[in-house]
Amino acid sequence: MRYFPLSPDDRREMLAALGISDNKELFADIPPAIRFQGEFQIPALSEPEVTRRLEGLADKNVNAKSTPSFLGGGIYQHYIPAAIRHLVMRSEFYTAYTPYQAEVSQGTLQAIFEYQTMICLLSGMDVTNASMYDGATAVAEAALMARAVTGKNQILVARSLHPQYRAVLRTYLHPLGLEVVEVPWNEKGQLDLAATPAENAACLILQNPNFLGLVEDCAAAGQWIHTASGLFVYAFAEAISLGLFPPAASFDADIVAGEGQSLGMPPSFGGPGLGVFAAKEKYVRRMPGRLVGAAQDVDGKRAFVMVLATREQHIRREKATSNICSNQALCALTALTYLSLMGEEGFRQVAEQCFCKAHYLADRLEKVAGVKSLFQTPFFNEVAVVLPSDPHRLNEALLQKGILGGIPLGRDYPELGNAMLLAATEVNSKEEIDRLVQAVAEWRGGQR
Amino acid sequence: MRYFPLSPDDRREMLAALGISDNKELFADIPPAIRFQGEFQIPALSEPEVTRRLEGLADKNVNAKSTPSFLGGGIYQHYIPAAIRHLVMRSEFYTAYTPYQAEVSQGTLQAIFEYQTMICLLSGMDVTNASMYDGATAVAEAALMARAVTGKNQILVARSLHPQYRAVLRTYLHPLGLEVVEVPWNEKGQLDLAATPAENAACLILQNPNFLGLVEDCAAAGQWIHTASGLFVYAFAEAISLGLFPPAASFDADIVAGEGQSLGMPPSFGGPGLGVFAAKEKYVRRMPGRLVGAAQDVDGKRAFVMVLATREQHIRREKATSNICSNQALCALTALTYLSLMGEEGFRQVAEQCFCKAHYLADRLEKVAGVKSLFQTPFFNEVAVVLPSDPHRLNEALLQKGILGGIPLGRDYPELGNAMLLAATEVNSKEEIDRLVQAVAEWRGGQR
Amino acid sequence: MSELIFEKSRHGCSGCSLTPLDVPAAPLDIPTRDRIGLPEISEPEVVRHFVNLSQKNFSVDNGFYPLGSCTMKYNPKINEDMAALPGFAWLHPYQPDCTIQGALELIWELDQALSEIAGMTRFTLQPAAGAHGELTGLLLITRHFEQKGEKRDIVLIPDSAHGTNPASAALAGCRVVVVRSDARGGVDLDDLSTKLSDRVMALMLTNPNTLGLFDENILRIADLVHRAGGLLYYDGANLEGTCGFARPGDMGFDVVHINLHKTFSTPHGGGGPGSGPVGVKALLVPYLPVPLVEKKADGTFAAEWDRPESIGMMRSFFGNFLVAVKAYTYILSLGGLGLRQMTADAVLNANYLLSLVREAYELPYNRVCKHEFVLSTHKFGEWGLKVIDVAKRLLDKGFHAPTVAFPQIVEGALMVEPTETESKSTLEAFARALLEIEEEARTHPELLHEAPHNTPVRRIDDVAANRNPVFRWKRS
Amino acid sequence: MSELIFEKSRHGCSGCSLTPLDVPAAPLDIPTRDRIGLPEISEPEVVRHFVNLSQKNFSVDNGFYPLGSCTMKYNPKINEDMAALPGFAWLHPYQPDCTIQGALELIWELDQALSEIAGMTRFTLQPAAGAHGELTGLLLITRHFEQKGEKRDIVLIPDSAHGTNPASAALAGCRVVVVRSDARGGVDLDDLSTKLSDRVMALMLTNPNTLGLFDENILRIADLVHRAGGLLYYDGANLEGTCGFARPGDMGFDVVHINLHKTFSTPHGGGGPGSGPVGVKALLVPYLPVPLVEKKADGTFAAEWDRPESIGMMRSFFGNFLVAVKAYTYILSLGGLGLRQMTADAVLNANYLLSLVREAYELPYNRVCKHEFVLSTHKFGEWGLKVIDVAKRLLDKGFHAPTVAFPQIVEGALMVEPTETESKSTLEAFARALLEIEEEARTHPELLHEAPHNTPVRRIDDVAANRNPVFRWKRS
Ligand SMILES: Cc1ncc(COP(=O)(O)O)c(C=O)c1O
Ligand SMILES: Cc1ncc(COP(=O)(O)O)c(C=O)c1O
Repeated sequence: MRYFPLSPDDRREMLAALGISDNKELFADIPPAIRFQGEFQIPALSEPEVTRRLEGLADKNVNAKSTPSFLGGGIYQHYIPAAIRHLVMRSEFYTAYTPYQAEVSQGTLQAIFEYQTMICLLSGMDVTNASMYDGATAVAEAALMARAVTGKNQILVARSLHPQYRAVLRTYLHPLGLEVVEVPWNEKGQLDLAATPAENAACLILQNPNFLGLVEDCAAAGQWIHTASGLFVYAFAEAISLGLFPPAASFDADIVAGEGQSLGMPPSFGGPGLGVFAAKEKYVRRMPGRLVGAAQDVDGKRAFVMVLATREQHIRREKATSNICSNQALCALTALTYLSLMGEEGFRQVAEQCFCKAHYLADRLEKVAGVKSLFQTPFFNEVAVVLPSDPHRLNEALLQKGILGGIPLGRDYPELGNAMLLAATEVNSKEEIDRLVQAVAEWRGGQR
Repeated sequence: MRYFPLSPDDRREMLAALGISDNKELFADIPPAIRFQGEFQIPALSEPEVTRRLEGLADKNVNAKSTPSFLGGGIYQHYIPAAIRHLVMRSEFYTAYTPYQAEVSQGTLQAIFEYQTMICLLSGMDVTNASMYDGATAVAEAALMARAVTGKNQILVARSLHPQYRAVLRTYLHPLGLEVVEVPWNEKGQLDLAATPAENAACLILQNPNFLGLVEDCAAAGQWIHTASGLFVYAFAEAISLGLFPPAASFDADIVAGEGQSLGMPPSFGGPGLGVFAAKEKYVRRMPGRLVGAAQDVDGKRAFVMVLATREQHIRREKATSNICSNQALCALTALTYLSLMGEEGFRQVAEQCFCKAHYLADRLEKVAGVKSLFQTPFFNEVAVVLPSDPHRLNEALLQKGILGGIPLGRDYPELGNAMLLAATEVNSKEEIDRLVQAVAEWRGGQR
Repeated sequence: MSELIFEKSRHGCSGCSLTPLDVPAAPLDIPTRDRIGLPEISEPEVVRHFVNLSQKNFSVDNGFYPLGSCTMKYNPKINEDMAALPGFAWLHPYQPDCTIQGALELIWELDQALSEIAGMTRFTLQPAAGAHGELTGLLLITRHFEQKGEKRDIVLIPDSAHGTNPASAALAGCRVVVVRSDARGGVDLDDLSTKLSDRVMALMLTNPNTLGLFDENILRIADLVHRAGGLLYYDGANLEGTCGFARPGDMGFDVVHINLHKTFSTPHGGGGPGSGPVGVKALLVPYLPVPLVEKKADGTFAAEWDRPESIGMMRSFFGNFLVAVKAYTYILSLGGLGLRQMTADAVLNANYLLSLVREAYELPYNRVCKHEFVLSTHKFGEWGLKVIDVAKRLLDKGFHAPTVAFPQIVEGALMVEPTETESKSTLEAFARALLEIEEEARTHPELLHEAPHNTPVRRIDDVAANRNPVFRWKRS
Repeated sequence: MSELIFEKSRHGCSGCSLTPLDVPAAPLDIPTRDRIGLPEISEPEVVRHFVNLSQKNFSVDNGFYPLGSCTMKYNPKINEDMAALPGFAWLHPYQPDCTIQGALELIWELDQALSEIAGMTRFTLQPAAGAHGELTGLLLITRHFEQKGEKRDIVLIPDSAHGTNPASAALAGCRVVVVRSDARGGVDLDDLSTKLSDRVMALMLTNPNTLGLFDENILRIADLVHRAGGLLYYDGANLEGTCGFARPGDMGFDVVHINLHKTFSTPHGGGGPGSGPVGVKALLVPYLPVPLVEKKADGTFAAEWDRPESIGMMRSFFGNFLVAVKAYTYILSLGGLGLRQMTADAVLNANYLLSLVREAYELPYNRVCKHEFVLSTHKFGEWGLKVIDVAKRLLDKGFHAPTVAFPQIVEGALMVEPTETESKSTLEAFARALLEIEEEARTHPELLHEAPHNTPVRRIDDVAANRNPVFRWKRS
């Protein structure tokens, strides 16, 4: 096997040095009853064969690179500058692990420190951790942190928070006996503050833009939950919005948690992405995840090192702020290189282009008879529309024309019936959008 | 422009520091009559646009990766281990230049030294240079070197040398007044020694296997030219053959020149490939191209450095052994990584597999009525067959079935009429070969 | 050289290339922000920044990285290429099933392969890492007892366990009770028996354990736990030690997690992403997270969401799918026999390396090890040195350090895991370095104490960095 | 650390993965060889070997590389990605034209773009590098005069010219006659006039020349040469200095070569591959090498082989095609305006850097420079130092050295080309280093003499290496 550097001679010599004749002796401590006698039914493939097999699987998929797509819902397609992969795929980055030995890990450590700073800049928060698994778990950890900070056991969560984030939240909170209370949206599709009492809430989790693409009144929400001494958790599922929206800190958010996949990562069938987590400094000792801090070496040279490890599982064990160990560091590096390349202007422009494309899409779609926007509320780069019939049928019709349509909302929100969520980003050309709209119109025509 | 690190402020400050107000002043030395007043009609594309444009061009081609191909003739498809690109695309390798500053170029220098050694091992020769442009120019330079060594002005070249190598040879030798004499092949398709006198020849250039895929009697050829005091130039266009054939040195070759594309490089539409050049040490001072030698630094540490630069153009100018400056160093590195990964056994096995695949192909093709091998002479991984009618028509028929056929030989060898040259390598599966043969049979059937 | 990216910013520069907007500019009818403060840098400078940063890292592709418990093996390059195929990387998780058949098939196939390898019934690939798998597994067990109507909330964890085990248990709402290790480094059966009760939900075990030792009593242990009505959880971080030789399923484990970024060669990425698939015996299958990929009678694949007994979702979508692509590529590359050879070589390497250094260091448990072993540097205390000094000195000698100070039951633990992708001569060179260091410790302890000497930076002042932590750069 | 790959070989290891043969093994009816002696090494060790080797290189992606005459600019990453597309990399040059339309179109389009940029009529992309382009160009001229029946065999070359110019002339069967430079660094018109005759076939010129100076007399020069019946050859190594501001075609040049690996950003690859397209005015078009790509009336493209007046082939197939793909990508990325800005910035950078160091060094020709400039280190002789000592000391300070000892007409020449992809602060840092070195030369000359001090190896003994050269490793 080409990955194994021991030659047959080596193996012989090493066994001899150990004074044994057969490597079975190295496994003599395994009770005979459980020694595996079989053979895995997995034939070994050569590198060319494995390539063909995997390319074959890949080719069975319709991919959103060669097919125009309007899918969003927490995973977005954005242009990824070519330089990124060249940097992230540097052996020294991707084949290293957690920077336990700081002196030979300054590359990773400085990168995380820079990443932390970038997210602080985007969010306006004081402290960012080195990453969480994804947006959903980041939000769940935010809820746990809010509980730890406030000592309260109820979590208020906007019904317009990503359905999967809410699902994960329920999974995480259930065994701890925390109560999850959904706050509905009002007639504008925005959080309905009047609907729910806030007194017992450890926090309010509000996604902006919300799952329906709509911009929330975060200032009001923040004030409301703070009045009730709960924390305000600002969640996001489309990180590009951070380039345009006022920073979460301006709404006095206590914790920011969301998905960073848009920052240089392809959709990747949903993973790996990047769990972004930031908070006010006063809560830092309750924060989950790794933190890197500025430091100096014995010669006074600038350096970086992991700090506040006493919060973490390997030291605190069952009293740790979280159980997270391996995180999504390489994705954080990806986001860092993305933001470095885009820069101040570029990042803002991407956000504006997304805004414009989605608005063009919405305008055009609205003109198709029988299609209308679900709400007339300001939105970012996604729009929910109501269709005259089952959106799955529309998606099938679009696929026939080589288009990946939108997300049917009925499964997660039965009350929305035939609604569909469509996203547009800077990569969707006008021509693509026109083609989509045309196809919708034709489908609609065929329906009557 | 994203590649330019000068900001508008920088430009202003720098001009100010130079005491000028407009960068036009930096071009004041250009006579007004020739100042370019126009504007190039080349619109700038964004990175996504340029990607789309280039992908569009690439998609207009039928590529030999997704289409079974039996094209050879000096450019071959072999499996390229995945690790190679990861190594060759290390920034430190591909964004450096010629290792003029040896102390900060040990990576490149050691790699070239290792490459030189690899080629010496394959060829049995004493000295290998750091690369030439391609097989054709390597052969042309070999002829010039033979002239310089022997002082004779006639170059004997096998007619079965790659037609393009012969063409380049003619281009190179013509202005120097050297005479190129073609030596025909005999009824077995091998060099016909009886046909031509050797007395005035500076060298004999013989390709093995020859362009028709046939194995030559190199020992006889070497002896023959040596008897006439000419040099024996062993040429090759399929480097994989070096894994199976006796080394050129065993035929007492004086110079080895050929194409190394097969050693880890894709077909690349013919370039870049790798001009391989090796010779006996006694001729080293007449050799073209760069040479790296072992050295020590002032602390006695092992090091590598360019040696015998006094042969080269930057020192010797019009008396240099060649005008070559930039070479194909990264291709030499590619070949080095390929040979390192394949290793002794693997390289031999690839050669044997090529041999077997081509023989299977030839056997099967021979069974198609109306198709027969041009010669019954031992061959390596290519076989020339005679078809009942125009091979171009066969290629069209094959293309219809998603197969890239072979090379029609008539253009380069009118005497071969409807012959076609087909190659098979380890990447051509039995199923592909069977498919080809089936298609040939069907085409032949349709002909009658 | 250690300038931060922000310090290289120059107003008006950019490394960004955007296609001009081809639709009408829409009026911004929403509140918008002021300047962010992102750096403004050209592409060449961004590239240089990160290329030079990367060179300050030590990585597996640079040299020996015997970080115990982390299985820092070689990351095959073909894995990366396969995961980058647009047909995987550019799939959207909300695409209709008919457009993602290849992805679903891959998930199904990997589930099958892992099930065979671990001796379990089904796997979910949703957990994003080992710790996440632990939480998943514990929640499955919790749900199991909920369904059975049993009130069990104690998780037994050996004192040698990794920190994520108790942390996960806490996160799952359980109480942690620690089980002592016995004199041979295994679970103390008496202590275990004492602590078993009808409140015990599970025992979490790593086997081979974090000492690199196979618990020979595993069948007794399983029996004891099962008799007490509890289930057995297998922390698969150390699957490397027995893969192909003994399967957790056969040992009696009911739930396992596997770290694809360890045994199955996916890169560690400077901390992640990893992947921590969880496999279960049949009794727990109904509780696996949604979506679960099913193969239908017609040979097509479907993402099954309608699983009423499921614990729900552990994270969004299908987990770290691209990591799964890499692991699947690896499993196909090795095949069944290769996986067994992998373990055989990993264990041989560990025992061979151990044999070269055991005289100079202290070996707390004198037994054959599996894929890793733990030494004690207790005696370095005599010379005023700690295990960290040994670690730092190793950096000077061109090696990454082993895991230090873990497991906590060994004083000054040095946990060494060579993996199967290291050569005999590398092991010998590392052994020489360890012996040299022991010698240096006796004769020139300051060499260790002041180490490292020739790394990109020298010993870092942790204490100061923690006293007044600075988490981000600010314009000064 | 500097072990050779051969020294890592271990019998029985391999990094190779071959699919088992799926056809009958054919009997080997040919003579075959014995063992080759290739190393036997696993993939992980091969990867480590080359990753570590790479780190011993200084490259553009690491830092400032002001190697004069070589235009070591940033190599955009998108270029590499485009050249790796299977639709380019996996094209076979013998494919029928109908299957390579995209490739032919690209060649055609690049020909068009280069023609516009250089002010020429047509380009061939066949030459593999600059020197190869020179030979091509000279053979075109030779053929031209052959056709005209004129016997001309002298090539005039300035004393400041690059070594490839005379070497190419010799290779083309011509006699080289050297033309002196005048006091301003340009061609000495008197000397030129004297040397012109009816035997003169061409003058080869770099403009801006290797001193980085634009020859203001270019129109006079062209006129003189043309009147004498000769042609003008443009060595495009320095196109960077005027691109978008003045075109060689407009200056009167009849043939030009362009180095795609300089002005057009394709990487230097540790020495190559490059690409040296040759462009000509209409009178030379008939002689261009075959195949030449033509656009047909129906919009399709064809590789034209039937060109009876052609000089033939300069190398196989279409030249270094993938390099052309990168250059084309670059040209589209910059566009016309970008190309002009490129030159403007390159020239600004050069003049700015010059202004920072000119006091401390000697500037032999006091003029505005173009994209590069040449300093003399003549005065360092006073302190027993040579230009090489300055170069080596620069390595210590984290920079690649400029080109040294060329052009030969300047004593102890230091030829500095910053390119447009360097920032103002990099230029300033480099200038500071040069000033420091001048200071060190005066106060601590041994610092230079013994430099470099902190590179992977220290100063190498060239003399010894050349005395008894060792070209290959041998098993000892
Ligand atoms: C024994 C053990 N268990 C669990 C884990 C946690 O795995 P992960 O880092 O993937 O979350 C580790 C990680 O190092 C480990 O070594
Ligand atoms: C002025 C000049 N002319 C010609 C050449 C030769 O170009 P190449 O190395 O591409 O053959 C060079 C290369 O450095 C050069 O600087």
